[in-house]
Amino acid sequence: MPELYVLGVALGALAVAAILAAVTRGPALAFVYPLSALAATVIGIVDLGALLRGGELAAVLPIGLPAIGLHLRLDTLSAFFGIVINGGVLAASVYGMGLDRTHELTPRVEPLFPLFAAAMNLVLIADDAYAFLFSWELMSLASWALVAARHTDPESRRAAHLYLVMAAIGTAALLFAFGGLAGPTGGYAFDTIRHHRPAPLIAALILAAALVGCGSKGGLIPLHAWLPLAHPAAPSHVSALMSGVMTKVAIYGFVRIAFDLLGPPAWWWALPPIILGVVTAVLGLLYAVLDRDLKRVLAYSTIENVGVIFVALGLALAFRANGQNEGAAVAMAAALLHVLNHSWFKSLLFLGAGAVLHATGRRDLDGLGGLIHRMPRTAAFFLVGALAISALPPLNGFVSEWLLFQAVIAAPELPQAALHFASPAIGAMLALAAALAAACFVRVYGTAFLGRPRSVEAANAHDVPLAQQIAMGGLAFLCILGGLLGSVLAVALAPVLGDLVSTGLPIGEGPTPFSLIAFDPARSVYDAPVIALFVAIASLTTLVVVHRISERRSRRGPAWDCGFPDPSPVTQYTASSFAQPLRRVYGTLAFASRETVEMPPPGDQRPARLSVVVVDHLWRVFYATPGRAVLNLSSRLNVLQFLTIRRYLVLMFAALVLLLALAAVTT
Amino acid sequence: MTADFFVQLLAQGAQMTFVLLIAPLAVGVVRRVKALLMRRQGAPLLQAYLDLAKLVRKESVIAESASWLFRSAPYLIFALTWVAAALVPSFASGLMFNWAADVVALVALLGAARALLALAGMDVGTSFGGIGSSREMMIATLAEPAMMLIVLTLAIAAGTTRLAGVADFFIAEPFAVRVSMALSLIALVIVALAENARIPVDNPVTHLELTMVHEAMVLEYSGRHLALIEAASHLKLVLYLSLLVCLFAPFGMAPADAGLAGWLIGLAAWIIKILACAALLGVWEVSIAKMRVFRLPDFLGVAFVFGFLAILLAFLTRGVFA
Amino acid sequence: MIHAYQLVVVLPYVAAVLLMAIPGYRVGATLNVIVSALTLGVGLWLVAAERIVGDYAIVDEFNIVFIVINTLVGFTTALFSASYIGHEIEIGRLPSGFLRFYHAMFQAMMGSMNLALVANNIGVMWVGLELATLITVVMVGLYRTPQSIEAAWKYFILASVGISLAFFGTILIYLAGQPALGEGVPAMTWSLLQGAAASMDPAILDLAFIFLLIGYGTKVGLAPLHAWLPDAHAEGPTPVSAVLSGLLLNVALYALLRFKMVVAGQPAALDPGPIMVVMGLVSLIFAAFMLYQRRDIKRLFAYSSIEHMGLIVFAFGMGGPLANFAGLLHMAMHSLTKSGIFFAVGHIAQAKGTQRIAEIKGLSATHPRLAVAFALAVLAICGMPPFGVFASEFLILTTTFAREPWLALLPAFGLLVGFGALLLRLQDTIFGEPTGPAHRVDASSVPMVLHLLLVFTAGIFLPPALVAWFQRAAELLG
Amino acid sequence: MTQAYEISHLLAGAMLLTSFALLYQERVAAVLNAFAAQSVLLALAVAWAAVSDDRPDLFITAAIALTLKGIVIPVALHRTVARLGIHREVEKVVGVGVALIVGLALTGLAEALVVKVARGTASHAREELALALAIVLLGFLMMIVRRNAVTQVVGFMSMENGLILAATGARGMPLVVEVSVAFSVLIALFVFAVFVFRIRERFDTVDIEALDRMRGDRR
Repeated sequence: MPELYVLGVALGALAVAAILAAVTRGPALAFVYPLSALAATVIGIVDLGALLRGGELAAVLPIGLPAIGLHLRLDTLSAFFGIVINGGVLAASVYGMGLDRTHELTPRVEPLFPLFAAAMNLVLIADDAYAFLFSWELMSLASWALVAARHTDPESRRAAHLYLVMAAIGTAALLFAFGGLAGPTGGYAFDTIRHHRPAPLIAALILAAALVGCGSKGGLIPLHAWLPLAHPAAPSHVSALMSGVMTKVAIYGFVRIAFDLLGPPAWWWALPPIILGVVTAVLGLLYAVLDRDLKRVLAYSTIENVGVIFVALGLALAFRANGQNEGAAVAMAAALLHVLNHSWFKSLLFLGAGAVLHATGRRDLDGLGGLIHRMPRTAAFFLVGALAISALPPLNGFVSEWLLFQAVIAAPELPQAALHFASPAIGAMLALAAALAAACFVRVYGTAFLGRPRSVEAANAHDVPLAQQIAMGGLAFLCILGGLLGSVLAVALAPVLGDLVSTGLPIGEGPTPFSLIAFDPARSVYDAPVIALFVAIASLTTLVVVHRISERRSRRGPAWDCGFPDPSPVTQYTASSFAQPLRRVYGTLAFASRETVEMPPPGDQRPARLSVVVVDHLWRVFYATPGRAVLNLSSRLNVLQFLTIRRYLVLMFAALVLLLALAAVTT
Repeated sequence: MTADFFVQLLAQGAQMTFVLLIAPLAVGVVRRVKALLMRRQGAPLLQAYLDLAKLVRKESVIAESASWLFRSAPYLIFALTWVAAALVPSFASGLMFNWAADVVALVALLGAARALLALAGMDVGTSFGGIGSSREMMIATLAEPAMMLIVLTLAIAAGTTRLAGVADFFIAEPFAVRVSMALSLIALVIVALAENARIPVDNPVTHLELTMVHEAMVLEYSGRHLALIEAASHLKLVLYLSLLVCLFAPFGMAPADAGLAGWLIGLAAWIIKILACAALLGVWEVSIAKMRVFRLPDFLGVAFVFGFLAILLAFLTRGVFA
Repeated sequence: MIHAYQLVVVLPYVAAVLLMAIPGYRVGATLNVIVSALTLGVGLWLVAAERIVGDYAIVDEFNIVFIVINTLVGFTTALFSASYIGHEIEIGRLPSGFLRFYHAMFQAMMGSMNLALVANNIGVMWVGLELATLITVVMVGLYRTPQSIEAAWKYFILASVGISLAFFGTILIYLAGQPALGEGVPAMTWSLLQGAAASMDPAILDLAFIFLLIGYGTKVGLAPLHAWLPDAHAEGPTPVSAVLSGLLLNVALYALLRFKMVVAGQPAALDPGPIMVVMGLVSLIFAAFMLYQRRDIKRLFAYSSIEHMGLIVFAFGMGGPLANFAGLLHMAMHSLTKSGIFFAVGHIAQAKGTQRIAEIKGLSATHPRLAVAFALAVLAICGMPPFGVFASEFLILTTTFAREPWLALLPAFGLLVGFGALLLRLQDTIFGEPTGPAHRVDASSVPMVLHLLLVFTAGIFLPPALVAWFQRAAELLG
Repeated sequence: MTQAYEISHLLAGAMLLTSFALLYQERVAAVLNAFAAQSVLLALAVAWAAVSDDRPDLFITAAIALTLKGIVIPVALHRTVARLGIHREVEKVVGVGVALIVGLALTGLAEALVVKVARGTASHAREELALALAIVLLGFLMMIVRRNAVTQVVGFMSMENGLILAATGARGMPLVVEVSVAFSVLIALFVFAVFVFRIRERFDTVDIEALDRMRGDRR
């Protein structure tokens, strides 16, 4: 129990910080970040303890919903996610310590930061529907205010509005889900829910609702459109929290409902998350590849990763429904590890983007370039993040990707034909997503950090304060460590997997203690340390040997460029030009993108023009059209505001006569 | 035990050296065959070695706008490719570290090398580097799904993703799931062509700017860095060739518990197979023309379709539809 | 020995007479506040006092809920108007002669509403409710501007028709009760009617309920009978808007619910549940759409009142202990929140000198505290935590889904549509570059903060006593 | 008893006829006369009820009906109409024919509704209830098929006549007197408003030109 008190104290500290910050102004606001960092560390430690001990702590407070009270519970699942959350919060807070105290602190951000952190933690330990949705909505609310922090910019206002409306839709869906789970008698406590089995149809509806509710927060296509608007609109360290961490809370919600509360799954429950996930993964990256705004690219890639995680969860459901617990363990481990890894490298990347924004004041890729010279440390950290998110060994992104592929490869062993046919499609789509991710981040890094500066701001950028470098460095270190020690993480995951799918990954059966094993060692092994060692040895020996052989040092000279070097940086490949081949190949399919070249006749001085049209069907169908429909309907109905009194009397009369007629016909 | 351990270590080391040594030769064979078929004298068979030696000794000129990434990339690329090549069972399956990376990891290692190369291509900030990188990544997005399907087929057939395991499986029953293996063979060949920047996807000898992919990326490299890049590409070729032979023509390969004799036989068989494939590649390259970049989706689409068919057939033959 | 329920009615009337006599608005305002405070005290005492079931008066768990809310909001509104109306007179929007008139009217209205609430006789209740309505009519027209006069006139006519229909319904109830209970007073007494419901003629009950639904529904503001409501809110003085939304609608709803109890007692009669569900949904969704086109901030929140009344009627229509509890809770929360919002709107109107949404921008830059309070209040009415409305909407939607999964989509849809509109307007007003004047606000912000605190507490913690009390009330509703 | 009942029934029926007459009339003056007639009939009906159920207090109601609605208001409205110069035509929303048909339909509805009321319960009120209901509905109809303020007021008042009729019909119902007084006040307010705001054309043109332009949220 003492842990819970510690937890409570830490959360209380965050709340107090929020309140104090609400009444302070100016540089004094900076106190928020050390405090949040401390609180996050404490909570993280408590969570870690709970995770490793595998036990669970529970408490009931006499507040909240009448006759039910406020149930709090810290089990392995919430502990694991707690570690994810507080890791992100810690990084963001450390980054925040580096903010410029005279300019960058505003009462619109700092009071909400700890509140946001506290709300996210509260969601994880909530153990009844009311507490869950309460803190869930609080989380949305806090982040909404943070998105609207730059309130004079109409774009961020629009983003904030769309965001909160989508969040409300999600919450409504979750309300339904919990309503169905709790049943008409209103047993909202999770313990009660676990014992109450809804009818199959209801269960299906609940799953759908949960998918909508958590999907809308996680950015599952087609509920995604708010995400690339809202996440970038917030201050960068908050964007890091929203993208790296808040989306994980959404995942937590789905796992909690689908694997814990809803009871034993039917095999076809797997299909919706898998299908949506795959679509999300691929489309998310296609959006990302075509976008030119650094932070928005990152946001889109968040969508992609959420999609990947949902695929893994879907597979886990399928395996579990068929009693193949090893498979479920692999898929679940893939999902959870990806949650952890993504929280690391996405936070890292967003902090990096923040650093770039801070240094250059621009987010448009085509205005950056050559930053690797001006801000070397940030560039190095960002590189790690970029390679990690592209799922390249030996970094952490690949560990979860590998496990996921193992799960997909095992999918044909499932008895259902639908899943057979699905499996190659899933595999191919995920591979496509992985390749696109690599392309996307080569593009981002290549245009933002490599090459020559494309703008004055980029040309005289400067590296960020130490605190911010520490935040990024720490995350980069974690990305590398997580890549090498995937097996250790698998050990740490064992309790969660045990609780969710009743078995973990095989541990310590591999050739070395660090080999990550799917199913059994004879089947699939990935041993990052050994490979890393090999690569290190190989590269070092090569280095030595080559330098021994080649006596002459290298010399600096102008770029060769096929003999026609052009000094102007405009001749470089831009982000848009990098994306052109991919747009030509995939864009025509996904976005009906058309490009038209208007070439002036010979002798004409006008420059040739290339214009590209890209249509976002999803936006048109799922957002623009309904939005217009609502406005149209409202303006039609609005006539009723301007009728004459006599007409209002007619309405009354009609209502009366209608009801009377009703009474007359009914016996 | 310890003795055995050292033998094993030795064998692994041997494989690393062999792949390194044979790579330029294979390339030489390809060029030689092409030359002969074109009725040209052609460079001597060992020219590739000489080129590398020359390049290493030359000083390397580095563009002003290049960063540390540009300089360090070649070493990493080389190392990654080399390690990947060393992990593919060549003359013997079940070598000491075969297990360290399965097919998925192997593909990912090559992916890492490719990403680094693409980044290096963008580092100097020239138009050609950009062209090369963007096209390279685009081709990768087309190739990797097909590759994944091939992997899936193998896994369904052999029940494992460890290359050694797959190899053992095919050594044991060389004619398992024939049809789907044939299909995935075609798919893998196509993928290999794409990955190694061979005709019709890319032309290794051209320097005609607008058709370049691989060459455009490495345009700025010179001296030892260029040497490493070249060597890496040679290694990659060998890697794919030995992947092909290990999966589709495993005969002669020494099983896990083979002794020295078995290894020698395996080695001989492997070298012969590699060189034969190289010769075939040469023949193939003279017999068809380079494609326009935006025809590639169709070309690699073929690989995708064959890969998919392979899986469906594998389902049938394995009778997974219970 | 005089009983609390008598005081709760008599006190305001006496005060009204006094206020008529007292000149000078400071004294009047103070007295007004004092009396309202006393009434509140009496109301609270009533909670403790023993329950009464007399010939003409009834005090049970059910109407105490309403009485307490009534007296409470009455008190805070009195507090608010003390400073607000003073300001109106200083800026010369009102001739100060009107003020004594205003305060007297205010008290008379409170008295009439309390009369309607404690009445155990359907006739008396009718009289009380109609008195309250007519008084508010006059108060809406207080500013004597063309708009306010038109609004009052519209209100007057629609209300009068409603009055007549409601009275016809009352007669019908009497006719239904007469055979069982005998002639005279008994057949108009709640407590007895409820008991005798089973033996009443279903056909007459149907007829009665329809007339009462239309008659009192007009005052509840159910679409399509709502027409008077938005204009009355928009054109009247802000405190009156607060009282209208916060109280009068509730009292009308209270009457409707009483009759629902009676009709529900006769299984052969038309089931009021579905009818109320339908009317509630119509109002909810209609109002939600209407929110988008509003240009006047008070009219905006008037429509939001229609929306929430719709939701409450929907909940009571669903019936069952949980839904009834949720409905009562939502009603209480809505009264507090909505009147709080109107207080805030009053402040905003004074700060920017206008009620037009288009001319209110960037409050968070010019009046941070007011902006925060306003934002919190609006988010509260939108059902956001940590406020009580979230709790009630949580209960309503979850239980509805648990019982009728597909039906639950409609209220959710309506609420979401409405939320979109309110959020849009909220962002327009508090965010962006401030424009127009930014006066100092001198109306007291105590009532607003008080209401916010109460709603906030309800969202976090409902005292068990209160809950038990609400649950008993919910049981009475069946 | 029975013939007492017959008489009251007769009077109520006559009132219904006057309601139809109201719908039928085209000129304001005629409408007012028809209304006066209805009010007188109401007075008689109430008086008769007072006699037959011997409830002397109902005489007050009767007196109010007779004086206020039978004499004072019609006369006053005659004056207004004359002064506002709108005594001739009344602009109708629907033709007389349609109005009458709708009226018939409403009467039918009223009958259909009351028929379902079991005999024995509220026995003698049954028919009177049907008539009262019809009168109320017709009054309401009157309010919405005419555009002229005066006729609309008349419509409201005839609705209210129906109410009083029903109330007196409900035997032993308390408060009838009080309520009838209350209604008289209400009506007084109506008429008062018609004078004060100089409502010339119809309810929604309180005579301040601004209003029709403004109406609600148009600002």
